[in-house]
Amino acid sequence: MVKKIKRSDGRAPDELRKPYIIKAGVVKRAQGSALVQSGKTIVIAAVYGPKKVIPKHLEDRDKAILRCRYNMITFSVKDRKKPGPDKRSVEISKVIANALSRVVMLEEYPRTLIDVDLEVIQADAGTRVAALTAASVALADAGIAMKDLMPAVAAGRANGQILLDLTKEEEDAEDAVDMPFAYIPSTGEITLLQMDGIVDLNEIKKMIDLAKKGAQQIYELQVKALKERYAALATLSEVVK
Amino acid sequence: MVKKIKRSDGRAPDELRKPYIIKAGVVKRAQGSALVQSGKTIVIAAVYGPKKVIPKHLEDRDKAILRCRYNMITFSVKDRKKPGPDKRSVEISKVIANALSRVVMLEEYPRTLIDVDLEVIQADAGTRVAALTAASVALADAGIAMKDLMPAVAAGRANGQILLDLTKEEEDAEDAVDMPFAYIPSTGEITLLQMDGIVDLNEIKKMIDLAKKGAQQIYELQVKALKERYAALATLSEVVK
Amino acid sequence: MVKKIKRSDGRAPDELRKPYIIKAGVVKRAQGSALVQSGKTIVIAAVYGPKKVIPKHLEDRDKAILRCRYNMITFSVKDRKKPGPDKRSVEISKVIANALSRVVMLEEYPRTLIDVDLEVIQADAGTRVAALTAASVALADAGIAMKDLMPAVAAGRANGQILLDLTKEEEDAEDAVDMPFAYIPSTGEITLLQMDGIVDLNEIKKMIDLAKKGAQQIYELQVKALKERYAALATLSEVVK
Amino acid sequence: MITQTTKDYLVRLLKKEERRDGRKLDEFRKVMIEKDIGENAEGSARVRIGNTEVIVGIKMQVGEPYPDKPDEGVMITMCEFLPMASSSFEAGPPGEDEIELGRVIDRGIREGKVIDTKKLVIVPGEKVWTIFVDIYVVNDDGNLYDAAAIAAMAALTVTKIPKLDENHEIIEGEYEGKLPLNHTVISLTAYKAENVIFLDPTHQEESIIDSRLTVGVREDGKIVSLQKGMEGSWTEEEIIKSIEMLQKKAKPFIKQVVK
Amino acid sequence: MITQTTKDYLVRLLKKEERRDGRKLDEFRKVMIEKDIGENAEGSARVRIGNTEVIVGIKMQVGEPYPDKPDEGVMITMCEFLPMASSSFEAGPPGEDEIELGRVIDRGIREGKVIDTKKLVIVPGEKVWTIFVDIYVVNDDGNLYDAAAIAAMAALTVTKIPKLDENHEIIEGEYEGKLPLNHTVISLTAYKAENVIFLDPTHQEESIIDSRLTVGVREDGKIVSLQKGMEGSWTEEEIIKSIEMLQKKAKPFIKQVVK
Amino acid sequence: MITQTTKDYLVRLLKKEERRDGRKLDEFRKVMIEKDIGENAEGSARVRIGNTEVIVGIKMQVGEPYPDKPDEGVMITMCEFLPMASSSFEAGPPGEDEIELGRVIDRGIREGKVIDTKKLVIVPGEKVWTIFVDIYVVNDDGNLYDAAAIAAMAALTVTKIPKLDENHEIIEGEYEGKLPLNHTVISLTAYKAENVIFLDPTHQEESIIDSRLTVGVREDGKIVSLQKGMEGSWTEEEIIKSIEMLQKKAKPFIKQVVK
Repeated sequence: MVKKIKRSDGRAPDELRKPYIIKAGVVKRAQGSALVQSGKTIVIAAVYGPKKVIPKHLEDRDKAILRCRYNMITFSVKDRKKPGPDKRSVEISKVIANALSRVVMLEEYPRTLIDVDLEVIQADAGTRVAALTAASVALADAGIAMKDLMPAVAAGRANGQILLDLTKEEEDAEDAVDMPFAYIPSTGEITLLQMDGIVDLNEIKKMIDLAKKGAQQIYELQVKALKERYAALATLSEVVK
Repeated sequence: MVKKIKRSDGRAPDELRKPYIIKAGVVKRAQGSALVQSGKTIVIAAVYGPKKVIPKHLEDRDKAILRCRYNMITFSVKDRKKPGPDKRSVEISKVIANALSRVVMLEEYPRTLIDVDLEVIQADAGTRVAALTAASVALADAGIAMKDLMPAVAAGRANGQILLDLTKEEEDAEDAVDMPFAYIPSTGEITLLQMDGIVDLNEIKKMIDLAKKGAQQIYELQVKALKERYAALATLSEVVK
Repeated sequence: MVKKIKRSDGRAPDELRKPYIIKAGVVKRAQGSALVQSGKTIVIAAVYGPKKVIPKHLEDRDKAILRCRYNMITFSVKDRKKPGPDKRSVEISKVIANALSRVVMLEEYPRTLIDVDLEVIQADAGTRVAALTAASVALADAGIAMKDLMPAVAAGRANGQILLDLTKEEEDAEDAVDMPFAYIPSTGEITLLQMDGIVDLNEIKKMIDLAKKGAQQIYELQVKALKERYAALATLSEVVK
Repeated sequence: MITQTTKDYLVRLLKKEERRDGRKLDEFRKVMIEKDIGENAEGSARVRIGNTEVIVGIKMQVGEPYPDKPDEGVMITMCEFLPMASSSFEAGPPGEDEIELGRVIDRGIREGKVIDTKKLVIVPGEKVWTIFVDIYVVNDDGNLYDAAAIAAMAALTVTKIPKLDENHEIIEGEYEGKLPLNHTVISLTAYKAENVIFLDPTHQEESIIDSRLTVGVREDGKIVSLQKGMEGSWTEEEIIKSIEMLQKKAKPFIKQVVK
Repeated sequence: MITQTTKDYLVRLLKKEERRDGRKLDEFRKVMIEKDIGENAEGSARVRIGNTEVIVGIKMQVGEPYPDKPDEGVMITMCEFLPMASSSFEAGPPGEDEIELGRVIDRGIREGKVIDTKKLVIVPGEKVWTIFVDIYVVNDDGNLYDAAAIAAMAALTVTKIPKLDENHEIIEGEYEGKLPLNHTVISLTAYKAENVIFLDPTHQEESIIDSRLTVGVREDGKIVSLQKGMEGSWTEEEIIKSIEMLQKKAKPFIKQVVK
Repeated sequence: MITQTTKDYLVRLLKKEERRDGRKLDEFRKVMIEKDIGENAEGSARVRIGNTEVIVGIKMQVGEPYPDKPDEGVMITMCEFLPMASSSFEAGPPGEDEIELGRVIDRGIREGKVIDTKKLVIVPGEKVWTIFVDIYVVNDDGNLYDAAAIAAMAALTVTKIPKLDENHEIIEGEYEGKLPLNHTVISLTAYKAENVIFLDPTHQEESIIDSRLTVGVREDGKIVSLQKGMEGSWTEEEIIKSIEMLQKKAKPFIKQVVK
C-alpha cells in the first residue's frame, strides 16, 4: 500500500524513526514514569496520584480528575522556548488528557486527582504523540487501573508521499500534512486525531491505515518496556531493597 | 433653560441620541438580560444569580454580593482594545456595582452572589451609563428584588454648550466636560456621579438638571422595555412553551 | 584588628553609618512596627498577627507561619523600581523569614499567620539587613513571644579594606565584597549569611568578626528603641488615651 | 443544570434517531449570518444558530513579521466565552475550552490558506499587517464550533485593509481595499453520543455528547484540518463517514458566507 | 475590627453633629506636609493627617508619547496601599480600592491641566518625559483621598527635570530645572453617614460612612473633577452644598502646598 | 511522606556519625556528569548524584545590554523544579525555592567572573549576547544545590557561540567558537542537622536538616559566594570549618567538570 521510497533519514515510508525507545521507571521519585525517544524527539512522562484534590470543591465524587501538563523545556527547541504554558501547550495538554481518559479507569478513584507531567526534553516533531505514548506507560507503571495501553504516532504527507512518524524536516515540506493519532489496538478506537494540511478523503484513509500500523508496533514496544520494568523490579525485590 | 442650538448629529442640547433603544431578554441563557443602544454605543447586560459563593469564606452572611464586570470587547473601539481588565474597567465596574447596590435588595439574598456582566459591543462615548442603564433592566428581568429601576446618562459640555448624552466627537471638543450620572427618579437620589473637565458650580447645577431630565426619559424606556418583555413572555406562556 | 583609615563619608572601617537610627512604633495601625535608618537607607517594618490562616488548608497545626514581604518602593532607588515582587525580593523575603524563625517562638501560636511587611523607603545598600533589624524590633513591639532580638548588618570589602556597613558607593568598588549578616549576640548564632565577591577564608573571618561587633552595637540600639517605646506607651497610658 | 431525567430522555430519542425539537440527525437549526455588525472593526459578523450567538471582529494593526516568515502577514486568533454566554459565568484569562475553540478555528483558516498573507507585507522583514480574529461567544445554546467557524469566515469576507500614511500609520476611516482571500474554509463538527452521530446539538444535547470531530472544508472540497475533541473515541469508519457528511454540509455554508 | 457598639456611638454623636475627638463636622485633623522626603525621587512629599500617612514620589523617565498625542508628555499614576497600612494586609496586584484612589487623584491633576505637558517633549512624536506619580499609603487612619491628593500635588511642586546627555539618557544628579506647572489642584472629599455630611473621617468614622464625594478644586476656584464613591446616594442639594464647602476648604491647602 | 520513625532513625544514625546508606558524613553519592545532552542548546549537561537528576541547557540570544553595563553580555539564570521531580508536583510560576536555588547558582557564576562577559559584545551599547542558563530539576533525591551547580558549570564548558550574519541574526547550526570562560566555579553545600554537619543528603536525610551553607569555590581556591539557607543557625566555627571542607571537596569536581 505504501511505496518503498527512502526518506532523508533512510527510512521506508511506513517505518518508525530510529531509535524508537520506550523505557519505564526513569524518574525515581514518581509513582510511575516512562521515557519515549523517537529519533531526536525525547519526552519523559511521570505520574503522581491518585491523591487528594485541593481545594476540595474541585473534586469529582464519581471519578478521579486526570490532569495532564504537556511542557516543552526551554532548550528543547532551537529558539529558546519561553517558560510557562502557552496556548499550544494548553490545547495539547487537553487533547492528551481527553485521550487518556478512554483507558484510565477513573471511576475506580473517586474524589481524587491523578497528575501526569509530560516534559519534552528535545523536540523534532511528533512531541505530543511521544508524550501520549509515554503517558500510558507511566500510568501503567504507577499501577493505575487501565483498560489497555494507548500507543500514539503521527502520520502525514511530505513531498507527495504518505509517511509515518514525520521528522521536523519532513513537516517543513511545502505540501506537508501532519496527523497526530492515538489508538487502542484491541478495540479499534481512535482516541486522538488532529490534522493540519490540505488533503482529500482518500489520503486521510491512507494516513489512518498507516498510523494504525505504526501504533501497533508502538504498542508492542510499550508492552515490552513494562515487562522489562517488572522484571527489573522483581529482580530488585528478590535482592531485597 | 437649555438653548436650542443644533448639534452635529442634529439633536437639541437636551435630547438623547437616536436611536435610543432598550430591550430586555436579549441573552437567552441568562436569568435576565438587556441591551441598550444609544446612537452608536451598544452595551449588553446579563445577570446570573443569586448563586452560591465559591470559595465560601468570601460570602456575606447578611446580604448578597453584587459583582459587576464592565468590559469592552476588542473591536468595540477603533484601536483594538487588549483583552482583559485594565484600571479603567476595574474602576467603572466598581462605581456601577456601588450604584446598583442602592436599588437591588441584596439583604433578601444573604450568602449568595449576583453576577452582572456588562459588555460594550460598540463604543461611542457614554458606555458606562449605557451599561448601568442596561444592568438594572437585566436585574429586573432576572426577577431580582429591586426598589426601583435606575436610569443613567451623561451630561456635559462641548463648544460652550451644556449638552445631554455626548457622543465621542463631542467629548473630543477642546472645552469638553463629561459627567456620567445615575439617578433614582422616585427618590431623587443620585447614585453615580463622576466628572472630568473644567467647570464652575453653576455649570454643574445645569448639568445635573439636564441629566435628571434625560434620566427621566430613560426611566420610561426602561419600564417600557420590561413591559414588552413581560408581554412577550406572557404570550409565550399562553402558547405553552 | 581593623586599620583606622577614613572612608569617603569620614567613618572608620568598623563604624556604623551616621545616622544609625532605630525607632519602634512608627506605623500606628500595625500591631508592632519599627523604622531603621542607616545613613541614607531607610526601612520600615510592620507586623500584623498572629491571625487566622486563609485558606485554612495552608495552616500549620504545630506552629505559626511567619510570612515576610521585603519590598522596595518605586522611588527608593534612582531607576524607578517596577512595582511588584521580583526574584531578588522573593529571595530576600525568604532569607529574612528564615532568620527570624530562629528567634520568634512560632510554636506558641499554632494554626496562625504572622505577617511582617518590610518596606524599603530609600535604598543606599544594606537594605536587607536594615529590614531584618527593623523586623525583630517590630515583632517585639507587637508583643510576639521571642527568644531574643536579632541585629543584622553587612560587612564587606572595598578598595582593599575590610569594612562595616557599606554604602552603595563602596559596594560599587572594583574589588567590592558584600556580606549581609544576622546574629543573635546572646548565643553566638549566625542566622543570615550571604556573600558576593572574591575573597579568601581569612578575609571571611575578618568580615564575620567585624559584623559581630557591628551587630552588637545595633543590638543595643534595638533594645534602646524598645525601651523608649515602652516608656512612651507607659506615659500615654497614664494620661489615659 | 440539566437533570438526569432530561438526559435519559434525550438519549432514548437519539437511539430512535429522533431529537427533542423534531430535527433530523443531520439537520441544522436556523443559521443567520449578519455581516458588518461593528463599525469599529475592519470586518465583522454575527452568526446565530438557533439561540446560539457568536460575534467575530477583525482588527488590523501594523506589526512585525515572525522572524522565520519575514515576507508574510501575521494572523492571531482569540476566543472568549463572555461570562454572559452561560451559567458557568467565568471572567478571567482564557480557559482551555476557549483556547481549543480558538485554535481549531485558527487552524482551519491558516491551513486552508484562506488569507493571502504574502500580500500583507508593508516593509519586507520589518512591517506587516497583523490580523486579529477576535471571537466572542455571546450566548451558548450548543454547537459553538460551527457558529464560530462561520462567523470568522464571514467576517473575513468583508474585511477592509486600512490606508496607511507615509509613516505607516493608519489613516482612520480610509481603506486600501478588501483583504485578499484565496479560499473559503468552513469548519463543521460532527457530534457523537451513544454511538449515534449527529449535527448541531443544542446546549441540552451537548450534555449527553461523548465526543466531537471538527473538519475544515474548503470550497474546492479539500479537507484542511481535523480535530477530535472530548473524551470519547471514534472508529475509522465513523471518521470517514463523518468527513463525507460534513464535506457535503459545508457547501451551502461556503456559498452563503461569500454572498 | 470595629465593634457595633463603637459604630452606634459614632452614629449617635454624628446625629448631634459631634465627633469622638471633639472636632466640628468640617474640621480637619492636623495636616502636616513635608516635601523632598526621598533623595532618589525627582520630587516627593509626605502628608500626615492625624495618624494617616501617605508618601508620594515622582519619577521621570524618557519614554514614548501616546500615538494620538505625539507632542505631549505622559503621566502615569500608581497607588499602592502598603500591607502595613492596615489590618487587611494584602500584598499583590493593585485592588479596586487602590485603582479607584489612584485614578481619582490622577484625574484631578490631569483634568486641572496642572502639568504643562507640552513642555515635556524631547523629540516630537518620539521621545517625551513620562512622569510617574507613585502614591504609597503607609498608615490608614482614614481620609486617604485627601492625604493622597495633597501629597501628590506637594510632590509635583518640588519636582525637577533631570538633565539629558546628547543620546537622551539621564545624567544622574543633574537637573534642567523645575517641572513646569500651570495650575494647582487639590481634591478634597466630603463624607456622608446617616445623612450627615462631614470631612476628614478617622478610620473608625469611616466604618459608618455610606458614601463620599471627591471634588477637584483648582487655585482659580474652578471645579475640575468629581467622583462619588461607595454605595450611598446624594441629593442634588447635598452635592452642591458639598462642592461649595470643599471649594472653600481647598483654598488654604492650595496655598500651603505651593509654599 | 517520610514518617517520624524514619526521621528519628536518621537522627540517631547521624549522632553516631553514620548514615543509612553507609556513607561517611562528607562522602558524596556517585556523581555522573554528562555533557552535550541537548542538540538544540548551545551547551548542556546532565548531572546525576545518586538518584538526583538535574539538567542544564545554555541558550544564547542576541539582546540588549543593561544600560549601566553597555559593554558586557547578559546572563539570566532560571530554575524550574519539574512537577515530576517530587511529590509536591506543582506547575506554575517559579516558587521561592526555585528562585533561591537559581539565584545561588547564578551568583556563583557571576561573582566568580566565570564568563568573560566583555567578549560578548556584538555592537557596543546596542547588541550583546544574552546567555540563558536554564536549570531543570528532573528528579529530587536530595542535594539539588550541588547537582545544579555542577551541571550549570559543566554546560558552560561546552557552550558554543552561534555565528551571526551581517544583520546580527543567528545562522542556524554554525558557530563562532566556544564561549570564553575565565574561571571555573563550583558551589557546594554543607548541611546541618542536630549540630552535625554533613554533605550530599538524600531526600530522606533532607527531612531532618535544619540549615545549609552553600559556598562558591573557584579553581584558584577563592571563595566567591556564600548563602546560608533554611531556618537553622551556624556558629562562626561551623562556618569556617565548612568552608574549608568544601574548598577541598570542590577540587575534584572542578577538575572533572572542565574535562
